[in-house]
Amino acid sequence: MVSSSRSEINHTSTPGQQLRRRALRHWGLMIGSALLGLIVLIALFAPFIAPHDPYAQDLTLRYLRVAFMGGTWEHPLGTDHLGRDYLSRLLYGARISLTIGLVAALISGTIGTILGVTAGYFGGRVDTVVMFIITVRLSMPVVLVALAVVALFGGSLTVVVLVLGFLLWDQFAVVMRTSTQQIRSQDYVTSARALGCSTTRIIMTEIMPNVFNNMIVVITLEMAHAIILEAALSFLGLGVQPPLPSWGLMIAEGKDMLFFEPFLITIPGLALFILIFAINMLGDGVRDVTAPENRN
Amino acid sequence: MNSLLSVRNLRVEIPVGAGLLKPVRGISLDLNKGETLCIVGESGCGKSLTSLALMGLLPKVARCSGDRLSFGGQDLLGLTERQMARLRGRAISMVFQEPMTSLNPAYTIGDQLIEGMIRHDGVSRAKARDRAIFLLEKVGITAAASRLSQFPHQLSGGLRQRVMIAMSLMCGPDLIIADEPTTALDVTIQAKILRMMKDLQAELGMAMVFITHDLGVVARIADRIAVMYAGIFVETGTARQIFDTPTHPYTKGLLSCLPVPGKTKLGARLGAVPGVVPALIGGVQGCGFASRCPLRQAACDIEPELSERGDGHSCRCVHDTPTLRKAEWATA
Amino acid sequence: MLRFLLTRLGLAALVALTVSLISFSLLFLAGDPAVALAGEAATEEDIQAIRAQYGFDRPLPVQYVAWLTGALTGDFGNSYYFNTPVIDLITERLPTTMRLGLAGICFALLLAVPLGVIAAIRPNSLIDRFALFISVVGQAMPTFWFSLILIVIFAVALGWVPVSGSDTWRHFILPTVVLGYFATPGIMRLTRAGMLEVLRADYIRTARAKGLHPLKILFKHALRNAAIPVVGLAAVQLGFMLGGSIVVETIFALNGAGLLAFESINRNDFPVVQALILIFSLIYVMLTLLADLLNAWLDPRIRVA
Amino acid sequence: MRSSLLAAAIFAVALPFPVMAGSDDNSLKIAFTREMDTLNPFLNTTREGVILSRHVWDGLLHRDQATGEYVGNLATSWAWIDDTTLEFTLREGVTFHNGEPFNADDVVYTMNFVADPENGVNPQRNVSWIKEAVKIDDFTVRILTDGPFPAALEFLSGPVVVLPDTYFAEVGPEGMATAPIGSGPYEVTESVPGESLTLTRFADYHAGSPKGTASIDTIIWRTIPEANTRIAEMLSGGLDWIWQVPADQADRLAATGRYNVVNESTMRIGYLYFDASDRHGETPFDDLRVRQAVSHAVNRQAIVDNLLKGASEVVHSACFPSQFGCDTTVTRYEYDPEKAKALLAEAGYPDGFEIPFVAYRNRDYAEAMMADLANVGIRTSLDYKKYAATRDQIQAGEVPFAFMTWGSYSINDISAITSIFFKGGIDDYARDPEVIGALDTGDTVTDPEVRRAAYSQALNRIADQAYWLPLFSYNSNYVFDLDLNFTPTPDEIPTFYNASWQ
Repeated sequence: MVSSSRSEINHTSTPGQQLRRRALRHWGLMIGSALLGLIVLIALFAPFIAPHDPYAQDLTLRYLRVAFMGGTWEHPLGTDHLGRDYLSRLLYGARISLTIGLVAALISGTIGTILGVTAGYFGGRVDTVVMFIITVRLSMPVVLVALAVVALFGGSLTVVVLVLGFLLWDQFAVVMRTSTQQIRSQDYVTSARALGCSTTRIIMTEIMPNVFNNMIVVITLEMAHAIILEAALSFLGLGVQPPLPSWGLMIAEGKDMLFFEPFLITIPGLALFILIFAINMLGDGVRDVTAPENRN
Repeated sequence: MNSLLSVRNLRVEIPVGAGLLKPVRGISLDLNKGETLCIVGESGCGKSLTSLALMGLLPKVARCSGDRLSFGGQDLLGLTERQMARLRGRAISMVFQEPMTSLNPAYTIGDQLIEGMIRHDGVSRAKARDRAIFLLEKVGITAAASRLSQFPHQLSGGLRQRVMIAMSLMCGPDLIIADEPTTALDVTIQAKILRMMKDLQAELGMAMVFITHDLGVVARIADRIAVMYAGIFVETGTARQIFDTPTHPYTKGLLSCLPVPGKTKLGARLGAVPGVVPALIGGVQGCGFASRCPLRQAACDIEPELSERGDGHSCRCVHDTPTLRKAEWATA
Repeated sequence: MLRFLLTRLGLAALVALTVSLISFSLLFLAGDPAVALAGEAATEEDIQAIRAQYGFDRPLPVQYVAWLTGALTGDFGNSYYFNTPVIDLITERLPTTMRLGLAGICFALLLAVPLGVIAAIRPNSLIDRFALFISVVGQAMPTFWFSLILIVIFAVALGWVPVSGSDTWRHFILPTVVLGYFATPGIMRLTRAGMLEVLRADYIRTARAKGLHPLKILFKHALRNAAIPVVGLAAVQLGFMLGGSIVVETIFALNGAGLLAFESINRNDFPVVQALILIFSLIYVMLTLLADLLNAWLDPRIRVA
Repeated sequence: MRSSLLAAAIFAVALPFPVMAGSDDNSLKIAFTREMDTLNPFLNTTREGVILSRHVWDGLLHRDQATGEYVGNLATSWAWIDDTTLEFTLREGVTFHNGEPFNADDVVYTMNFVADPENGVNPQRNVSWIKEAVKIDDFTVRILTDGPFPAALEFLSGPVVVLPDTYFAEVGPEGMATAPIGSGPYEVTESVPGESLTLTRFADYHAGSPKGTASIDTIIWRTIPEANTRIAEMLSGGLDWIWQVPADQADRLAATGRYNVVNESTMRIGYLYFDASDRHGETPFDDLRVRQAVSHAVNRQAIVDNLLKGASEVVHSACFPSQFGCDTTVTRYEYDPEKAKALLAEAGYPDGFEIPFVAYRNRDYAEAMMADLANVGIRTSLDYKKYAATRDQIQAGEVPFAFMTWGSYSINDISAITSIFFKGGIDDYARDPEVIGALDTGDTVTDPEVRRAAYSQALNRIADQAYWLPLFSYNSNYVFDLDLNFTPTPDEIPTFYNASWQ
């Protein structure tokens, strides 16, 4: 666009400063990171903030309502079907849900990035093979395969995280492959090659730093994806196992009383919604800020 | 005056984050039927936006204003988008710089050639097709009928530009605005296309506004020339006047960049205008060319008016004509 | 063109083969299902007999080849639970899922494309923000929760549509909305981005310079080009929907292939699970092939290449 | 989100939905969770199949739910000729849904078909006691048993129904599954696999049936896997009858006053079992004191009072109290966490231990028990799977500790539960010779007193050794339209032929 190219002329600031300025002006990014930061803090300090032991049950105190809806301030968000403090479970649940998202995204990120960068950098036959692997992966029905695996190997946190990690790498591979292809053909990479730098060195020092932005974007996407999928698996009874309070599992447990105590599903549902919302905002923000030419 | 196109003090302003960008700062021109006006300038001087402003095709963010913008006696500034659309392609048409991307890849060239005529003239497809074939042959495309079913990607750049030119002629416009139509082409093809355009113009009696940065092209085609710099015309005149007696230091600078057959000695250095076009945010203080001008002086802090330098030849400079004519560019 | 088609079909076969090998090995790892088949009163001898009868005692490659040979002729064996041919079960239930998937993708396209287009024409307008809101909600809301909320509001409280079942088209409204809604954000974002890019394209300026009607420019010149990536995404989304309609089918009691898959997993009915994974992956590959063909029609440049 | 809160608001006030009272066309819309594997009564293994079989087919006998006595259905009288021979006089004038008249040939054909293990009747134990059937005349048959089998009458009044011989010979088991024909009060007029069945009242149903004359014309039988969907259908009037509604939901639905909510005990009991016989290798449960510790650690009464509610009770012996031979005077383990800790310490686990814990239903009960166990130091990791997968693992000897349940196929005899789990079969994790011997005796003699004594011995041994921790009996909540006359029975087989609209 005419306008933006001209407007850059006047800026004499460094790219880093420009980035920071754009980031600070991007309300989505700011809201996203603030919310996510808050949730991370909650997760980290759950043992200090939680008013009760999230696993302590009291069968005589079941389904206490939210404090301002007729409950007590002893249990501000009420209690669940086993009389456990809902607020405490929610706070601890942040840990589980974040862990699931983060670890799954890291596993899939590692697999996908290795595949994608390899394919993009070497091209040719390597690329063909990787593309084939990606197609195979994409053609496998994720939910179905995840369910089958969890059903076979039992639904522990480890299994769920591993399954999701091994199923969600496709976006990483696709995006990393494209980004690497683009960067590979750039002059500075060509010159590094001409200078005789080793392949590993080129990939680590020239390619990786430049695909990092895209990676952050995909990580956020896949984190959100993993968390949502875990909730779906939990709903179908094949997610993480109780008494772990993942938000997905809390929704799944709360759904039994959907018609009678809707707060049981609304509270963790809202928490999950905010988490996903924050992650998506962050991802969109990073994309907008780091790649202004792609800004919609 | 009974000119076809008459422009007075045309301005284009674009609000950007840091202020108001003023890429076109008040230009005026008159164009008669069958005449060719070349607007010459470096990239970024506002010439493309000028052409878009004439067509009413400015980006939405841009604001266009002026004292007068009349075409065939009709005031274009007062027209609605709808009325303007009826005019575009029919009375005024445009040829763009990028033949590679200016055609829609998804449709055949036949389809793209005839759609404007069907809309404006309400003719049948068959009739429009006949006209398209006729014009394709006119622009020098062989086997024109079979070309109609081809897609843009199947044609070379030169052919595509010929198609674009044919397309602009479909409704027999009174004015063609050509924005660097040959820049993206090979030099040999450039020459052919230019000759063809000149011939067609003569044959069909159209007026043409030809925008280019290439004085070599200008020499081949122009009746009159306007040299544009930083959003304004710094020198206007007939082709002869500009080439023979360039007056503004910028024009002289541009001309010194041009090898002249028979005048420029083999191996001699060509000139170059040092410096860059100033940023156009918030307007320009004083003469926009001052920072690059060898004749710069204190008076240049005030922007000079375009002043008559004899027989319709105008120049925007504080210096008097003899001083200007005398001055030589030190080759860089 | 023929070559292109043949290559793609070959690729499809290869993909299906790989997927089936992976899923077969996975289920093999789970141990043999003879115990389940033998029933509760079975003795060790019964189990051994069943093992031999079904060939569970053979090594994996032998079992796989045997299974594959059958699968090529449409024989996926018998369901352990229903004791009827797997292929009958699937042909009986796949149409429901297909109908749901097609309805879902149509709904998604009908919602997402116009919204994306309008959002692109008027960036930062109210509609753009609404579209953004829809897409954010769509990405952040678990399917089952959304389904239940829709049931509560439209089926129970307002009584506009039936809660569950598949008797009439009205039964398909809510599941279609749910399934389609989750494909909406992606399609809308892509449409919006594509339109924004296309609207900046030189040929749109050319079309405007020809004085064409704005709607003609939008629909003829812009949308067709912006649609090309959308077609690919829609095909992929449809593939995901077919393989991912499990939750929706469960909640709305639609007896489709997704529910069959889920129940079969719960019942350790491996032949059905195995066959469904294969069929879903085949459908996916076919859909992407279809998308490529459609794109070749939309974009003549691909056609020749 | 906002809509959910809106919904919450709506629900907090009241349930403002029109409850469709009664039925215009005398039809009844009911829903079940599971899809039947087959409609063939001798091949299906689901509770739904048992219910269907009672409606579409008749057995020779019928057990009166009120008195517990056996009465004749397709048979009018019967007698044990000797230890292994039962003779029946058949009812005349009965026809099947397809018009085929009922006679001795149907009984003989059916019994001989199902008795042949080749024909794969599932579960086999329903018929494995039948040796053969012999026709005496057109309306007299004899059934010979494989050794003395005192529970024969129970099976003949339950799962063993009579099929039409001509039709069955023609269409075979598959045909019987797609187009079932019986002589019961309802005929199957439409079947959409996995979705719905339509049962229509059989106009020519024999008048002398102990099942009585059905009142409802049509039963629309749907499969709805999701519990909330079933409730939503009830709320919107799309269903008239549901069951197995969890206690909490049932309480709330009852509180609206818009539904009949009836709680009825079932024969299902829950239990924890321990791998006491090293099937899974060495586990802490090899030590009796550990098993006893667990038995003292779980607060069964609290779970019954707060989670199961209704007609549920804590059970102490490895059977349902009403079952024949179920001696309830065995050793009891009261809730006593201190004692549990002491026993654990004594056994060498002062700090408890970790153990995987398998369960397949009632995750909330399992969670509650896990919390109790955690209190005494036993840290469990829940492995919650579906029934088929769980059962496979257990039968393969891979599960040291699990929370399971058993419904005895609604057979009111201890042989349908204790004998299955403690006679050394693949489900037996105790493998105690004394128990096996006692159960063998109980299962094969006909003298009720001898049986009772043998079973009592087995049950006492099981309790003393704490091979199982019997937990509680289940109950089922039936929720149905206020205008529907329906009476649940403890055998968990709802009989819609006795239901009617007001």
